[in-house]
Amino acid sequence: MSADMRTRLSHVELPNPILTAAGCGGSGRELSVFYDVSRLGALTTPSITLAPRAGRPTPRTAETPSGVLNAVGAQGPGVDAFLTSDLPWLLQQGARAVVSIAGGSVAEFVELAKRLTEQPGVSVLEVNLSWPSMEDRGRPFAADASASAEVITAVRAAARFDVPVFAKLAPDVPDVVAIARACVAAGAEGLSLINTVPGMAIDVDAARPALAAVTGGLSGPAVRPLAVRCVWQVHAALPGVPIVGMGGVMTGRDALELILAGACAVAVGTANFQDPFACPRILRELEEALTARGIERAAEAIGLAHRPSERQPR
Amino acid sequence: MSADMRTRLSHVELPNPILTAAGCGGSGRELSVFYDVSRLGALTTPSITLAPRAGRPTPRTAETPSGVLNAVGAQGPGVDAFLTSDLPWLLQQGARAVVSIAGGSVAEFVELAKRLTEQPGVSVLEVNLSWPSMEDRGRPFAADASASAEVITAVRAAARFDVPVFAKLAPDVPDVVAIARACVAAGAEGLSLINTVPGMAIDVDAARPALAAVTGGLSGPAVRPLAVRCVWQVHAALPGVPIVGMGGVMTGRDALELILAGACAVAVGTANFQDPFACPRILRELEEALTARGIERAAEAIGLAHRPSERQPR
Amino acid sequence: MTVVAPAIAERFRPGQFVAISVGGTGSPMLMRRGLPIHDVKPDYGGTVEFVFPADLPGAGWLAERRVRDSLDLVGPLGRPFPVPRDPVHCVLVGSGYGSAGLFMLADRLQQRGSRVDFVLGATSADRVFGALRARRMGQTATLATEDGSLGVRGRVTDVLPQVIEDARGDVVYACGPMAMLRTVAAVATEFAIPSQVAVREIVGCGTGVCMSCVLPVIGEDGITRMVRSCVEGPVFRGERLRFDDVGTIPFDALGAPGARGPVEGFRER
Amino acid sequence: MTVVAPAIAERFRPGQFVAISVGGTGSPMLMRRGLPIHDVKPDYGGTVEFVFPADLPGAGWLAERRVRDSLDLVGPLGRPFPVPRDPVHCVLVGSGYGSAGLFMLADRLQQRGSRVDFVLGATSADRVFGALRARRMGQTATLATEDGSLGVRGRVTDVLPQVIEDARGDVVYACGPMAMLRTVAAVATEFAIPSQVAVREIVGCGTGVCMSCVLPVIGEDGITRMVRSCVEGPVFRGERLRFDDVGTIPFDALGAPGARGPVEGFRER
Ligand SMILES: Cc1cc2nc3c(=O)[nH]c(=O)nc-3n(C[C@H](O)[C@H](O)[C@H](O)COP(=O)(O)OP(=O)(O)OC[C@H]3O[C@@H](n4cnc5c(N)ncnc54)[C@H](O)[C@@H]3O)c2cc1C
Ligand SMILES: Cc1cc2nc3c(=O)[nH]c(=O)nc-3n(C[C@H](O)[C@H](O)[C@H](O)COP(=O)(O)OP(=O)(O)OC[C@H]3O[C@@H](n4cnc5c(N)ncnc54)[C@H](O)[C@@H]3O)c2cc1C
Ligand SMILES: Cc1cc2nc3c(=O)[nH]c(=O)nc-3n(C[C@H](O)[C@H](O)[C@H](O)COP(=O)(O)O)c2cc1C
Ligand SMILES: Cc1cc2nc3c(=O)[nH]c(=O)nc-3n(C[C@H](O)[C@H](O)[C@H](O)COP(=O)(O)O)c2cc1C
Ligand code: FES
Ligand code: FES
Repeated sequence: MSADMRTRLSHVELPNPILTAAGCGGSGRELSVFYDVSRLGALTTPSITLAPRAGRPTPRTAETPSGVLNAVGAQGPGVDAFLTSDLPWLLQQGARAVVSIAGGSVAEFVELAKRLTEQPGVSVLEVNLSWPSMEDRGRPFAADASASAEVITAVRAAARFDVPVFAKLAPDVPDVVAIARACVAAGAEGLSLINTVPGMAIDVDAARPALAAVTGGLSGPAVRPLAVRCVWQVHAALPGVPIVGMGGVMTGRDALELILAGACAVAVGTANFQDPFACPRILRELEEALTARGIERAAEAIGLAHRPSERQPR
Repeated sequence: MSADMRTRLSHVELPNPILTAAGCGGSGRELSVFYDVSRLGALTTPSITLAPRAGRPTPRTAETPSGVLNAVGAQGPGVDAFLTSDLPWLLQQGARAVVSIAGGSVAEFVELAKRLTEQPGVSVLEVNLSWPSMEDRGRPFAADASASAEVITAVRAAARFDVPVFAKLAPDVPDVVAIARACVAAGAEGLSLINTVPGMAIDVDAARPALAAVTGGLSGPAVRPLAVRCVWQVHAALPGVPIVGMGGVMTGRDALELILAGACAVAVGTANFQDPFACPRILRELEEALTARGIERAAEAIGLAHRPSERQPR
Repeated sequence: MTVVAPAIAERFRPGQFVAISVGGTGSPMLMRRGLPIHDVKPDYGGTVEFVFPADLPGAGWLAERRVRDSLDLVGPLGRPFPVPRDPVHCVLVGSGYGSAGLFMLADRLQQRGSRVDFVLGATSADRVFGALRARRMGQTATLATEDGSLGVRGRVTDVLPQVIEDARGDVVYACGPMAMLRTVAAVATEFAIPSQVAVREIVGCGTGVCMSCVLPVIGEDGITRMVRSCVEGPVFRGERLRFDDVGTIPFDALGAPGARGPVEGFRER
Repeated sequence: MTVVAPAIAERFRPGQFVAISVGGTGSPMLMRRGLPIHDVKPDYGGTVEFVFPADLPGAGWLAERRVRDSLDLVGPLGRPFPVPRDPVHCVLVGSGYGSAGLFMLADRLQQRGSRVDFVLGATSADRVFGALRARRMGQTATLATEDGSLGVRGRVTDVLPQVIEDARGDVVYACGPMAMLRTVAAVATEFAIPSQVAVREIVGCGTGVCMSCVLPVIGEDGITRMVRSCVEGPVFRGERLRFDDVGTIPFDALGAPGARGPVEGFRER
C-alpha cells in the first residue's frame, strides 16, 4: 500500500507534491539526464525575465555551514527563448511547469504574465517578489506589503484567468503574515515560501568578500527553520491558502516537516546541487514516511502539526 | 611576537575583542569552572529584566542543521538579585561586564538603565531591542526604526553619561542599516549585531512543534552569513560606529571574518554550549590568525575587507 | 564506549555524567549529549565508560569511532548521588540505558556496608543494560521487560513495591526516563522513604549556560524554581521534583508569568 | 583515491571529471567538488581513480575514508578532450593535481598513433603529479617546479615554447589552474596551433543546475556567452575562453547589464 501523493495548487492538480525550486532545477534538461522530469510534481523554472541576462560575475556561490550563498543574478535566456525552446521542451516531456517571473517594475511583470499565459502550457505563475524594484531604489518588492500587492494585482489582471498566481515571499521581514495577507487580498491564489535570505561570507585568507557581488542569498538546511516558521505562521493565519514550502529540504523527513507546518507542496532547491536524484529520492522518502505513519493521503498531513495538543504527561 | 589584541567599545578599552554573547555565558560562574573569566574581553550578561523570570516551558532548545533554536525566554533573577549577587561577583573576578537589558516598555528600559548605572561597575549597557513591545502588541522594538530610536533616546538619557549604550539589533528586517542609523542618531554609542533569527522546527515523529513555545530564535553557524552581511552593511554605512559582531562564531577564523567585515569586538554565543573553553580558544586562534597574516594589532583588521579591490587577473 | 580520560576518571562520583560532542570539528550538530557514566577504571591511566542509546542523534557517528580516535567530552558534570554514611538498605532502579549510571553507585554503597538490591528493566531483553552485573553485585536483582522477554513482564515500577518490601528498603535510587522516575518517586513516597532520582536526557551544554534543561524543583524554602538539571542535578530528591509540571512553568514558580513580569510576546528572544 | 564505480569507468572519456560529495549524510558542506579522473581500470568490475588537493575543503574527510566505505560521486561529467582522428604531435601540459587528467588522454592519443610530449609542473617536487608515469609514457617529459626541487626551476609555461618547438607540436592540451591555462593558450596562439584547455576548479553541482561555474566563452557565432564549465566544459578551445574577463561579465556578453536589462539591485536573488 502506497500513499496517494496527489496535491493541488489552487485548482491545478499535481501528481505529487515535490517540485524543483526556481533557479535550482535548470531548464529541466540537465536533470532529465538523471531521471524523467515528468515524475516531478512540477518543475519550477528559473525566474524568467524579459531580456536575456548574463547574470552576475563569478565567484557566484560560496559554501557556508549547512548553507549555500548565491548571487547568480538570474542568468537566463529571456522570455522569448524560454517560450520558443524551454517551455515546449518541458511540455513535450509531459512535465508540468511552474513558471517563475521577475521584473524590475510592475510593467515588466505585467508584460511577462501576458506573454507567458497567452498560450496554454504554464501550470502556475510564481511571482518572484524578492526582485529589486527599479522604482524603489532597488528595494525588493517583498520587503513591503503594498509594493507586493501592487505587483500581484497587476499580474493577476494580466495573466489568463485559469492560471493560478502564486506570490513568492522573502523571510527577512518582521511580519511575513502581513505581506502574505496583502498578496492574497490582491488576488494571489497561493504563496511560495521562502526565498533565500540575504547573507554574505568573507574569504578570510584573501580578506575579501567571497562572492563577486559581495552579498548573496542564503539557502540550504541552514535556513530550514526560517522556512518552517514562515509556512507555520502563514498557514495559521490563512489556513485556506495553498502554500508551496521550500528552504533547506534535503530528505523526505524535511519535506514532511514543511507539510506538517502547512505546505501543500514542497520545492527542492539546493539539494539538487548536492544530489542530482534529490527530487525522486525525496518523493520516495516522503511516501515511505507517510506510509510508516499510517497516512494514506499526503493531503491529510498538510498542517497536521497545528492540531490542538492534548497536554501529555511527559 | 604576539598581536596587540586590545580593542575599544566607544571609550571603553577591552584587553581583547572576544566577549560572551548575552544569554550564552551564564552569570560567569558557570564558565569560571573552566577558565578565569577576567580573560574575556568582557562577559555579556543574559538580558536583565526588572522582575525575576522563570522563562518559557521546556523543551526550550532544538538542534537544527548547524544551528540551535532557543526559546529560553530570558529566565533570570531580575535586576535586584543581579545587582546584589551576579554583578559584584563578576567585578570581584576582575571581569568586565557588558550588561544586556530587556523591557516590555520604554519605562522598563529606563528603570533598568537607571538602576544598573547608579553605581559604577557596568562597562557597557547593551539594549536588547528584539524584546517584544507590550505597547505594540508584542512586536519587537527592533522591527521598527522609530520604536528602536525611542528606546535608545530614553535609555541614553537615563543611563550614567560615561556608560556607553549599545543597541542590539535583529537581522530579520528588510533594511538593517535604517534601524542602525536611527539608533545612532538617538544616541547609541555602538551597535551589537546580530540577535537570533525567528525560526521553528517540527518534531516529525510527534508531528508537533519541537519547542514548547512553538517558535524560537535561531543561532549558530547557520546564521553567520546573516551576521557577516549585517556587520558589513552597517560598517559600510556608519564606518565610525563601533560594532560588536556576533552570530555563529565557532573558531578564530569565524571571529576574524566578522572583524574583517567591520566588527571591533566579537561575541561568542552558541559556541559556549558546544565547548566550554570556546572563548579562550577562539581568542588564541584569532591571535594566531592575525599573527600568521602579519597583522600586529587586532584593530588594524577591523573592516579590512572593505578596502577597495585592485582587480586582479585570476 | 570506553575512552581514556584520566582527569574525568579521577574526579568522578556516582550519578555524574559526561557531556559529549558528536560529529567532529565543523559538525552540524551543536549541542552536547549528557550520558551517564557507567564505569571508570584505572587502565591506561584512567578510562571512562559510558553508554549511549542507539537512537541518540549522532549515535551513528559515535558508533563509527575507532580505537585511538579522539572524542570531545566534558566531565564529570553534575551533582552526584548523595551516599549515606551509615549502612542502609538501598534499592537501585534503572530503565534502558539509564541503568548504566547505577553500578558505580552500587559499588560505593557496598563499600560503605549498605545492602543493594537492583531493579532493572527496558522495553525488551536486548535493551536491558547490565543485567548480569546486577545479578553479580546485588543482594537481589529483579528484571522487568515490557514484552516479557527477560524477567517479569512489565515495567520496573510494577515490581518495585515488592522489592522495597522484601529488601526492607530505606532509600530508592533511580535513573531512567522521566515517566519512570515519576512513578519511582511516587512509590517511594507511598513507602515513606526518600528517593534520589537521576534524570537522563540532558541535551544542551551540560555546563549550565544554555538553560535548556530546566525542571520545576521545590527548594528548601518551599519555593519552586526552574533549575538546571545539568548543574543542580542530574540527581534530585524525588519529592522535590514536580513531575506533573515538567514541560510547563508552574504558575507559582519564582518568576512565572504573572501580574508583574513582562508579557510573553509571540516571539521572544 | 580509487573507487569501484563500474558505470563511470565504462563511460569515461579523457577530460571528463567526477563530482564528489564530502562529509557524508547531513554534511554541512553542500556543494560537490569536481575532480579530474586520473585513471579507470577494469579491476573489480571497473574502478575510477581521482586526485584531490590537500587543501580542498573536505580533503580531511576524504582522506579518512577507508577501504569499503562508500563514497557519493556523480560522473563521468562534462565534455571530453576532442581527440584527432589522425596521428599528430600533442603537447600535454599539467600543473599540480591538474596533471592527473592527462594520462588517460595520452593513452587514447597514443592508441591513435599520436606522439605525446609531457610538460608537468607544480610549486614544489612533492606536488608534481605523475612525473614517473609521464616519463614512461611520453616521448619526452619536461618537469618544472617553482622552487627548482624537480626539473627546471620555473613554471610549465616557461618551458612550454621550447617543448612545442622541439616536438613540432600540432596541438596543446592542458589542465591546471586558470592562470596557467591562460598562458598556455597564449603560447599556443603564438605558435598558431590550437589549444584544448580543461579548467579544474568546479565547485557546485557539476551537473549544470547551479550556475556557479560560468566563464565567458566566445561561441561559433562570435557572441560571448556565460557558459557553464561543468556541462559545456571543462574542456574549452583556448582561444574561445576570454581569460582576461574571467570573474567579470564582459559588457558585450549576451545579456550583460546594459540599456535593456533590469538594473542590478544591491541584493538580488
Ligand atoms: C541526549 C539525548 C537526546 C535524545 N534525543 C532524541 C531525539 O531527539 N529523538 C529521539 O527519537 N530520541 C532521542 N533520544 C533517545 C531517547 O531519549 C531514548 O534514548 C530512547 O527512548 C531509548 O532509550 P531506552 O532504551 O533507555 O528506552 P526508554 O524509552 O528510555 O525506556 C526504557 C524503559 O523505561 C521504562 N519506562 C518508560 N516509561 C515508564 C513509565 N512511565 N513508568 C515506568 N517505567 C517506564 C520501561 O521499562 C521502558 O522500557 C535522545 C537521547 C538522549 C540521551
Ligand atoms: C573544488 C575545489 C575547491 C577548492 N576550494 C578552495 C578554497 O575554497 N580555498 C582554498 O584555499 N583552496 C581551495 N581549493 C584548492 C585550490 O584550488 C588548489 O587545489 C590548491 O591551490 C592546490 O592545487 P595545486 O597543488 O594543483 O597547486 P596550484 O596552486 O593549482 O598550482 C599548481 C602549479 O600551477 C602552475 N601555475 C600557477 N599559476 C600559473 C601561472 N600564472 N602561469 C603558469 N603556471 C602557473 C605553477 O607551476 C603552480 O605551481 C579548492 C580546490 C578544488 C578542486
Ligand atoms: C543558485 C540559486 C538560484 C536561485 N534562483 C532563483 C530564481 O531565479 N528565482 C527565485 O524565485 N528563487 C531562486 N532561488 C531560490 C530558491 O528557489 C529557493 O527559494 C531557495 O533556494 C530556498 O530553497 P533551498 O534551501 O531548497 O535551496 C535560487 C536559489 C539558488 C540557490
Ligand atoms: C540560549 C540563548 C539565549 C540567549 N539569550 C539572549 C538574551 O538574553 N539577550 C540577548 O540579547 N540575546 C540573547 N541570545 C542571543 C545571543 O546573544 C546572540 O545574539 C545569538 O545567539 C547569535 O550568536 P551565536 O550564533 O554565537 O549564538 C541568546 C541566544 C541563545 C542561543
Ligand atoms: S544543558 Fe545547558 S544549562 Fe543544562
Ligand atoms: S557546477 Fe553547477 S552549473 Fe556548473
